[in-house]
Amino acid sequence: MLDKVGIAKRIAREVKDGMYINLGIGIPTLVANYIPANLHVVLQSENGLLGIGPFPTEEQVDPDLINAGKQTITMLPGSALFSSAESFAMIRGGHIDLTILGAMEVSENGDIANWKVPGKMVKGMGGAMDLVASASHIIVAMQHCSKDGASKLLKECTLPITGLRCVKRIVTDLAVLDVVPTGGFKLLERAPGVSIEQIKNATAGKLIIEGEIPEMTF
Amino acid sequence: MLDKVGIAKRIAREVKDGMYINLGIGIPTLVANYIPANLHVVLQSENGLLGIGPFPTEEQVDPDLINAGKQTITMLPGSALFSSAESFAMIRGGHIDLTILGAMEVSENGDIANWKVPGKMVKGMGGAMDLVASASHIIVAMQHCSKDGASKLLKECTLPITGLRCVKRIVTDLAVLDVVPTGGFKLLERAPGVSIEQIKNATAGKLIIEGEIPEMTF
Amino acid sequence: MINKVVRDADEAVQDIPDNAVLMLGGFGLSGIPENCIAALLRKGVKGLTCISNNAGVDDFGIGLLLKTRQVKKMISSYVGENEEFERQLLSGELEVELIPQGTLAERCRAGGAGIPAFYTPAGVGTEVAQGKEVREFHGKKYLMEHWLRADFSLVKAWKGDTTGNLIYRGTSRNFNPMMAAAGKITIAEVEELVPVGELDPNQIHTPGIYVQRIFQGKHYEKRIEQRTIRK
Amino acid sequence: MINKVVRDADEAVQDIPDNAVLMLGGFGLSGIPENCIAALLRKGVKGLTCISNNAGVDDFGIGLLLKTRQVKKMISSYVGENEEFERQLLSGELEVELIPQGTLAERCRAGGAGIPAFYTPAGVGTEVAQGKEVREFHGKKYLMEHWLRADFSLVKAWKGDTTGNLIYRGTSRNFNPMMAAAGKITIAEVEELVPVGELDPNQIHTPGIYVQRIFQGKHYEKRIEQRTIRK
Repeated sequence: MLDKVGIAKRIAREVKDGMYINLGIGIPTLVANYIPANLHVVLQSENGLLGIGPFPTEEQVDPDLINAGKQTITMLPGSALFSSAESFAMIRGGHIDLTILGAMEVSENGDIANWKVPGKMVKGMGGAMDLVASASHIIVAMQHCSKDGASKLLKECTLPITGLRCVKRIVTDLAVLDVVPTGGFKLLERAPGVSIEQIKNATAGKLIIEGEIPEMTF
Repeated sequence: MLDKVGIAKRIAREVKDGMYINLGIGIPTLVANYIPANLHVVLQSENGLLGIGPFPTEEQVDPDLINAGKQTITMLPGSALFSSAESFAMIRGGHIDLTILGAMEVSENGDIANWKVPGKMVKGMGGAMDLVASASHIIVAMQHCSKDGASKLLKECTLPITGLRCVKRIVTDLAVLDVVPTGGFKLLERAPGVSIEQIKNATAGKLIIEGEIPEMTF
Repeated sequence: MINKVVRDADEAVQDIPDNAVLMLGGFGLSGIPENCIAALLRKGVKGLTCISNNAGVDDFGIGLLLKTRQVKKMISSYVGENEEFERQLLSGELEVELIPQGTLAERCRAGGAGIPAFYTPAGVGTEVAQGKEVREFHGKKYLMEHWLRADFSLVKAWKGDTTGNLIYRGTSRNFNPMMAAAGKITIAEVEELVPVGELDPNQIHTPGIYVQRIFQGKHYEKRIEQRTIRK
Repeated sequence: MINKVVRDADEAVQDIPDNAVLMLGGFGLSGIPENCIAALLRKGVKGLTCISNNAGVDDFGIGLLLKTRQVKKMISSYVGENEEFERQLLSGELEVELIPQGTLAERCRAGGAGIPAFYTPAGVGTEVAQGKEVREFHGKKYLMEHWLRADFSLVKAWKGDTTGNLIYRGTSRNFNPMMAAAGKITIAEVEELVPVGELDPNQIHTPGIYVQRIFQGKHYEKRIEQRTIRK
């Protein structure tokens, strides 16, 4: 079973040289820490920056330089700044190669729910609906089950939808799975020490298991 | 009767302090020379400049600085440069206060034809259709009649239309006229030495004459 | 060039009436029109509709106007960090319309650019699609979305000149340029107001044509919402 | 950062196939990709569809590609100053689609921004409206127009860095930024190629994400179409 850092590390292996990447808040933000230094990638902040650098030192803190989570950040050499309209033009126009975000639920046809829980105060979708509607490749980072043990990989989402048929890959504390075009979660890898049986029990939607399922390597 | 410079001078009197203005090619371009120096106005070039200055000296010529007629120009202090998309965003969004352009024909309901003559090589509409479709105030600068003596102020345009119901005011070699919302050319002023009879004879569309029609002053 | 300088924020906002529709630039607390918000507080204008990506925090930004009940409606993409906001929303005192962030940015851009409607994939199949035209292009579904325009747009820039040309700094640009273009009257407050001719025309982010009033702001607090330091 | 530098124009255009759809930046002869055009001439690729505001003059710009009959179709707003163009058009050798300039600019912008269609008032009631949806918003009529995208976009900038960030100069910016964003593969030629980190991130006009290949151009002629001097 993986902790949050483990999930981030596993997702970092999906990153390829030359990619432009948008990282959502939470586990996805951690991914940045584990991208191999020999890969040249550019991280987008949808509030108007390509080229997110590390968090600032005390002296570098600049209120005019924040990420989409409102955290202070720095810029790397070669960065570019732009408006929110330009930023979502990039996203909508399919220029971002990889989008990594969290989810509350994913359905077996790739629908995602991650913005609203009925009965709870609704804070808004932010840029999530734009990102999932437009991304060429979406990886979801999440726990396989909720805190009360309910599967988050479902036949159909029960929460209000953020986007339809958009998730391509899911990395959880238990497994790596692909959403296949005909519907279903195809099991690709098990987390260290996790059995196929555990994954079966934790997956409410259709689980597809073909051949040997290797344990993840890092 | 006015010559081209006279038409330009008369139109210059329509300019008010603080206006952003787009001047078409031909007589409209001349208007810039006669705007009173005490008025602060900004001229737009739709290829991406606000703040057109005078033509350059030999030493100032810069191939990266041209107007929509492809002529070399200069910039005034306070200029701003932008893309063609931004430029037409300004035009389409109604931010230009005054548009002055030439025409081949204007109809009594304000339709304008100025881009295409059947049988002649079609060069294209350039920005004319965008300008006439979006301008809040359009003044047409033209000769009252064509070279063969045919009126260019018509009941309906005979040439392919550039835009519908958009012209507000016309300044010709003979007169100043407004297009009234219910249809018709309302005569406002006569050019020096021009009689009402001459204007009647030169206007094929509905001419509205109410009360005394003064001669233009400059 | 045209001189658009007003004395201060109070003069700039003096004719904003009750029930006006405002756009306010900023993302989180970055790039928000601090001086104009303070002037609106002093003026006490009521019933405002505020189009802004966020709603500030309890004691800063639009949050200040929420506390004094000057806001009737918020149009935003995310309104998370504000307890007073939550209270007013749940009690029904405050109306809220949530819009996907990219759609919000593009609707403002469309307003300034004279595009009455456009198609975007964001929100297809979600609550956001309710009552909207769905249309397929090239095998993909899109929603029709309309322009947004404001009676007054309040924007914040880094530098500006007396004719209204603006330059933003860092990620404080965000929604400011589109909102500047989408306001009938756009009020720009700047950290540094310079004479005309001092800004490089190649570097202008918002051409002065979009700005009706400009003033040099005072006492910028530029509060940081999530101060995050490298370990 | 990602390094996108190629050696020269010939390497940059080497995989442009016959019948490709190209966008070429520039207005008149200002801001045109001179080096790429020369490389296309050398390569001899045929059947091109060229989306460009103008078509050059007889012996410069796209006019050079017209002379060698490499262009099958032009999509432009104004194609005035070119005799060979006129001859090919009248003889039916060349196909031409004329689009209002603002619509052309916005259709390119929409292509890059993932907006499949939008509404604009330009052309309502004219030949341009033929076959297009007309729709009324707020009492005014608009046409629905679709995005334009290209297989390859050829753009020219003043300065660029090795990761593809671009800065334009003067009015040579024109269509270049929208076309850079609307190309599947965008090739940027620049007068000055600088190391990453030398350009101010606040001043970038085209972020590098839109550019796949960049090279430093040579021997810029920057011809002037209408040299007009103050008397």
